[in-house]
Amino acid sequence: MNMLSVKNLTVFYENAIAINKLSISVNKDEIVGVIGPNSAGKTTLMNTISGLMLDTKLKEDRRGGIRISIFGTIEFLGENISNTWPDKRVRKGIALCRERHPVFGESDVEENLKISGYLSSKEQLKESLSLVYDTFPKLLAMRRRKAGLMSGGEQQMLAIGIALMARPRLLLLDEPLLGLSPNIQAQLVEAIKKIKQQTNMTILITEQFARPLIPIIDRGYVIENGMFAFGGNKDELYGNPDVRKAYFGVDYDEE
Amino acid sequence: MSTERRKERIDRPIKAVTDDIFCLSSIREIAYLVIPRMLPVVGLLLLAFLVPPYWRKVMVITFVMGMMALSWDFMASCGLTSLGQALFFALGAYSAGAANHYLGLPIYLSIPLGTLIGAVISTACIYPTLGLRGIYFSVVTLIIPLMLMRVVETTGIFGGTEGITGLSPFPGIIVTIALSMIALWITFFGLRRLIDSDYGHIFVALKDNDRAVEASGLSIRWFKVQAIFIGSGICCFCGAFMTHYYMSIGMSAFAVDLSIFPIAASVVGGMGTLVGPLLGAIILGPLSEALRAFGSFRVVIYAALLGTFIVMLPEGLFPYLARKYQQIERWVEAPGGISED
Amino acid sequence: MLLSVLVYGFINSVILAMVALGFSITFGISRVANFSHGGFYILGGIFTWYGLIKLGMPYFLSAGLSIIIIGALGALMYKVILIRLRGLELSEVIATLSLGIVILELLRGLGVFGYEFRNPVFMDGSVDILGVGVGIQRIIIVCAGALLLILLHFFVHHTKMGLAFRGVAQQEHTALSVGINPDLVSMLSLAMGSVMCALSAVLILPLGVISVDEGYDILIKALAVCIIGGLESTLGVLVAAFIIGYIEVLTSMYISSALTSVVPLACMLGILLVRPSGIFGKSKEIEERV
Amino acid sequence: MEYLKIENLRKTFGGVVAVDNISFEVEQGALLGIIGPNGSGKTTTVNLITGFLTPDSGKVMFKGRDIAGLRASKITNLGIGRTFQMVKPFYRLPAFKNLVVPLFSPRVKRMGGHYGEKDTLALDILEDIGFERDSAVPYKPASILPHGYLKRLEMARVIALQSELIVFDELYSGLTLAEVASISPMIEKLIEAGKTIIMVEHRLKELFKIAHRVMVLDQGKKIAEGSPREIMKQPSVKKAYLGVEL
Amino acid sequence: PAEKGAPIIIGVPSSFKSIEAAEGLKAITLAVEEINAKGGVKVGNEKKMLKIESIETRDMEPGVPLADALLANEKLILEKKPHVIIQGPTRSEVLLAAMDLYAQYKIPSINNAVASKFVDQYKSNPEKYRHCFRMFDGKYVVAGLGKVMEKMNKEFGFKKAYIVVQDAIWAVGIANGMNAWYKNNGWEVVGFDKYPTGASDFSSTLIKAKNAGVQVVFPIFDMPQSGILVQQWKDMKVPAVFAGFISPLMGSNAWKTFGEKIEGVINIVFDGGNLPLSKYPPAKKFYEAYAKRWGEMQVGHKPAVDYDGVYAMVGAIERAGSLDPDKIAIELEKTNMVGATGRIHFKDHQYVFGDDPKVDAISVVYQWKKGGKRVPIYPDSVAEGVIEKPASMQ
Ligand SMILES: Nc1ncnc2c1ncn2[C@@H]1O[C@H](COP(=O)(O)OP(=O)(O)OP(=O)(O)O)[C@@H](O)[C@H]1O
Ligand SMILES: Nc1ncnc2c1ncn2[C@@H]1O[C@H](COP(=O)(O)OP(=O)(O)OP(=O)(O)O)[C@@H](O)[C@H]1O
Ligand SMILES: [Mg+2]
Ligand SMILES: [Mg+2]
Repeated sequence: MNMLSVKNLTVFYENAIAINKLSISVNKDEIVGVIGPNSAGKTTLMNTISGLMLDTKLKEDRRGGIRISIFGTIEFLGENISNTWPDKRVRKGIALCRERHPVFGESDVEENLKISGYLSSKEQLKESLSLVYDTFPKLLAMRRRKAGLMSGGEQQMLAIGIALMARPRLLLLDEPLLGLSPNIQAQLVEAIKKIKQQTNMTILITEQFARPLIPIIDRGYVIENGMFAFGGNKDELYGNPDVRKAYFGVDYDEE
Repeated sequence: MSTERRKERIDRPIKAVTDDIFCLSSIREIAYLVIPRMLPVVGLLLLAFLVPPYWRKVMVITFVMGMMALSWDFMASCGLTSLGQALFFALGAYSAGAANHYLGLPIYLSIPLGTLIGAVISTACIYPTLGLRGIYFSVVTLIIPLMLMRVVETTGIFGGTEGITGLSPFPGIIVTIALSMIALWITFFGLRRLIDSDYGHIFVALKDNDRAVEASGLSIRWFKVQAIFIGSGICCFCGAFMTHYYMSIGMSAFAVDLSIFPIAASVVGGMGTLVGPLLGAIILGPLSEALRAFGSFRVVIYAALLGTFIVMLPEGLFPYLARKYQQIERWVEAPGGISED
Repeated sequence: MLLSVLVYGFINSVILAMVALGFSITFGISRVANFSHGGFYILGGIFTWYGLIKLGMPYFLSAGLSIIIIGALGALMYKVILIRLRGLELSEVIATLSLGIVILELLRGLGVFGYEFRNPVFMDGSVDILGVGVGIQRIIIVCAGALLLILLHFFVHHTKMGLAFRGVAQQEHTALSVGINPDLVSMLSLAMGSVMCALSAVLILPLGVISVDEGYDILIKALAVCIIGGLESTLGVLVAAFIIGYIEVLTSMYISSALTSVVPLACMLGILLVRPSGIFGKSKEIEERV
Repeated sequence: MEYLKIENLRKTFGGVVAVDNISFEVEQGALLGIIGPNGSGKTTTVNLITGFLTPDSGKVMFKGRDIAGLRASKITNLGIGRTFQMVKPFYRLPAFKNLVVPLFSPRVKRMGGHYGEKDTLALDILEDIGFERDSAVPYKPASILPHGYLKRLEMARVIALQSELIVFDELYSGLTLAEVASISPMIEKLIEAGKTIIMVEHRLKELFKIAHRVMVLDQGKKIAEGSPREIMKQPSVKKAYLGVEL
Repeated sequence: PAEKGAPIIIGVPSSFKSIEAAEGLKAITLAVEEINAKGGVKVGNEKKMLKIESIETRDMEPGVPLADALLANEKLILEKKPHVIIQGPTRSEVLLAAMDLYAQYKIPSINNAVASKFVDQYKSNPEKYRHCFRMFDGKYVVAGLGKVMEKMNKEFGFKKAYIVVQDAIWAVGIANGMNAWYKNNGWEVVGFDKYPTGASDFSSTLIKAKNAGVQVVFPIFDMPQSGILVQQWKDMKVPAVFAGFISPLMGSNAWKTFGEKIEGVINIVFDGGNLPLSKYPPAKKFYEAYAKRWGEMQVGHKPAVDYDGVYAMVGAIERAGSLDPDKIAIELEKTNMVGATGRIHFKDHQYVFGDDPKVDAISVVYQWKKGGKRVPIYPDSVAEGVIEKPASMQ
């Protein structure tokens, strides 16, 4: 069943085009990867899907900053949400884990998670808390630590936890592996798989170095300069020599 | 395929080149560049001769306030958003006043000396708070002048609540106007030069990221001190100037109005542009005078106008005008833009 | 003498805390430094006075109404003004300050000066505490203040809305991406801050005369307390209020009453030099993390 | 006399021991890699060496002088440059103007200043590390530059400073393979030019290709040190990394 | 010389959002209306009407720079071209600075700010400041209140006092004078507390006063918050009498505003004409005329002297027979008339105050008594009652 479908999405920052007629779709219970180099437009895509871009646009307009123009449609479960405000989208089931771990710096870990459980009931909150702690046992040990003072990697774990707390149906992960040590990366990938199985979440994940994701993604899109460059299921991606070299680092190994 | 359209902004000179309408060295092109720069200089000069005597006084005060606004904007673009510009004003005023009253120095010595001494003391006053950032710095600077005012009040130094009167006056209104106008332009062009120089870039960097400045091998504190010295020096000059202009000095030199005005001017004109604050001051100064007719409701109207303006045009007047002047907007078919790289 | 210091220091501190709380709540939640605080404070007092003296309403009706009106005014201020200025700190300061000035000077222009503007105390009389005579109004203030603080603490730390408040204060976009509407939260926070402000006006103003200039003083006082305590921390405000409250009383008792207004400011400078983010302030530390 | 010698360095935050009695040495011209799980104290160590934090105890001997506790700008001027894990460019300045700031430092002046020539010099440096000179990139404000360029800008800063000891904190994170492949040779070039380098990294494969020695931290403690080859075999390292293939 | 038909313009630059200045302006208006109703002022051989031009200087408001207040003065002078100025700025500092302006533009002015340095400044250059006059003298406040203290000492044996004062130079000046008086007359001064403008808790003073067993608390305040002082006095049951100057307690409404808590307080009215003195009819006449035109008066300073000021000025103009500022100034110096505040005459360009309204201008001390009556108790020439101990001391 088609969960998310983005059609002809085009985003301009002033005159510069960040996303160019991009169409992607995500089916229920899939893990879909969006792979691309720096400044390919991954973050822009994620922010647009989650709706944050609307907020940014509004604020830029108010202060006379750059003009952001968004075209195209975004459908979630058959409903057009192109103009829905981000908090409403969360209620519908889309949650985003933002790039470079912007956590609630002055609260401790537990409070961070509780804040993010804003939309859930008490029992749900407890449930999702234990889900997060199961996924990242390290966070449990640091429950009382102030989030802003934790190391980069620790904050990244927390950021994912925050997104999980919103109990989304579609989880958007923007470069979740950034700055994580290899073992944590492996753990996280495992965890994503587990989460998906446990909660029936559909996941859209962006990454520029996609090798750690190989085991879990079902399909993937490669975008470059905001444009669709290649797409297909895992095997197709893996089979393409360019993609292999640039995003899975396979051929670098052989050197 | 899409019929959606978006507004595109293009810099005017680029249009000039790409559309081959006129070449860059044409008279029109030069006028395009020169007129906005000449207009204020010449305009204000003429105005000084045209307005009635009372408005000349207003002009002098406006110029002085313009300098205060420039100094505030300069400090703010170094990351030192102060809410207490009155402190510097008062220190300059008291230094000059004291030099004139107690030491009997003539006006052409007491103003420069007052400026210098005032700037040194100001820097010393602010120095302890340099470790603070953002709103903490702002609020502390708001408090310091109030505190010094109380100190003058309770100890009665420099005439206490009644101040010092009978200081030497300026020779005449024309001299005063000329002096203030020259000082204003020197401040303005000087600061602009400074900010655009490599040395000035350090100050900009200071605001963006002081950690990285440290990692570049420059001491944040030392450069902040320099910024404050420059910024406060300008205000001290304003203080010294006004002291002699009104031949007296009192506690009200610490008045909050003097701290608020530069910020209001900068916000109205557009922060971080230098031209903006100047424009703001030139609008707000006379506006406040013109509203005197409303008597006790003057301040109400003034504040209401200010608030409305800020809400309507948060970016400030100058950036808005500059954009309208330098860029053209046109509708284009939506997904037709070109990537900039 | 010592007992008097103890008692009056306590009362003074609670009054300071009440005055500062409205400001700190708003700042702590929505990062809006509400410089129209003083204006709202005096407006709250004047509305009560008008209802009570001019319209002859019962005290609690007129006080309640004015508190509600001020709260609505706070929300309205967000909806109409601040919502367009989010993220532009200085514009926010200037806009709220302008509004405060408009309110205060309008009142002044409409004739609120002189000595007739005075709300009567809730209950006349005085009681002896530790052998010191204290007016009943002051006791009411202390009780109300304590109650308010407890409620507030509970609200901010243990309710979902309170947590959402904290979230928005720290990372607006992250909060947005987990479903919290920052505009709603900020509006509520302004309403709450204003209600708090009006409430303290209703309680405290009967001790004196309603004067426009006090509106400006109150703002400075609130700022000083909040800065010392750390702008966003309720606990900090409390501690700071007690520090300043007692220092003020001690100075006026043992050194010179003339210095009472310099002392809190000086003490603020002192504390900030040692702890730049205030006693319980946090933001600085976080920024320090390289 | 060792070039850089760390002795019993320790730093705690409240109850958390971030760096726990670490000692190590770096010889001149060597490239030391520091690896370890998240939160193991790598960045803190870097901050302690470069003066952004003051150690609770311990010494940082640089060319025979204890520099622990000196101000960061002072240490920078002694010749220790660093980059930040989270990039810290001057967002409002154009990319090449970002380098004007370090070029103003006393160190650069001492090393034979560049009076008046700062712009060209800055552009030269940027060109060397991959900002195409003729493109618009070096003239764009840092605020709109892509992440890859910002990382390089961090690197450009230490090059402009002519630092002799350079500490890179997670230089490779967030870079594509192609970018890493283009930056690695630059680092090797720096080594050839006689610089000493400390690299904190999570991208082990890339690190191991160029590192001379590697130190492993775990929970603030040093658990292993040696050549990349030795490190890969260490069982304790494997444990810290939870059995992940190195 | 003004052309025929043009009115004489009285400039009133002041801070009208202070109650004193506002009521002063009302009194000036009253005087002008009276004079105009009688056909105006005879200048030479033509009659001229009076016209008031006022301007808001805001000098009493916090946060207003000197320059702004002076600019307002100058605007008034340059645009409205007033022939004379009455009342003038309210804040001392502004008046002292404005004197230079008045001297520069040669405008005869009768000011009444409490600026204690006025005489010094005038004497420093009498030629330059020959147009500046003032109608207040702080020294007399001390003398008058001293007499009241003497009475209390004689009748009740009071000899312990506590001084509490607003921290403003004029107030502290008066308090210092009083302090010296106490010392010279064998009183014991237990404490001398200054409170910054805006203070709202006076408990420390009252506690100290109570503990030391003082009988007289001597306050000098003109800020609204000072009413709290009296309230706290009642709440804390301090057995002492308040005798001094607290301006919020001045008007007849204060009894109601403060809920009858002010019984027994002794207060001084700087200008005697601001009380309806039954023993000095001009004062009563003015008070009643004022009340009829504007309602109850709330303050003890400004209205009466401003009212007298207009008449003094008009007298000088008539005697001078022209609007030449120098001539007016010379005639003003010779003023000798019956005013609401007493007999008005100048010494060193300042009203002369004394004990008898038939001889000099007077200040009056009164006590709040049961039923909300203000009973004058000093000077004897106008006294209508005797001092009583307040309830807390009985
Ligand atoms: N606020 C902005 N203003 C102007 N241009 C922007 C802005 N944000 C992004 N861009 C531009 O849009 C393009 C896409 O950026 P985006 O951040 O989406 O890329 P990305 O794939 O997420 O890159 P990264 O790997 O660095 O996170 C880039 O060219 C970038 O410079
Ligand atoms: N200023 C601070 N206050 C409190 N704790 C801190 C502070 N700085 C670091 N820590 C703690 O010290 C530990 C080490 O942090 P550090 O940043 O050095 O880790 P790291 O090795 O760089 O991790 P990463 O690879 O994730 O960047 C972490 O647990 C962190 O929470
Ligand atoms: Mg991105
Ligand atoms: Mg790190």
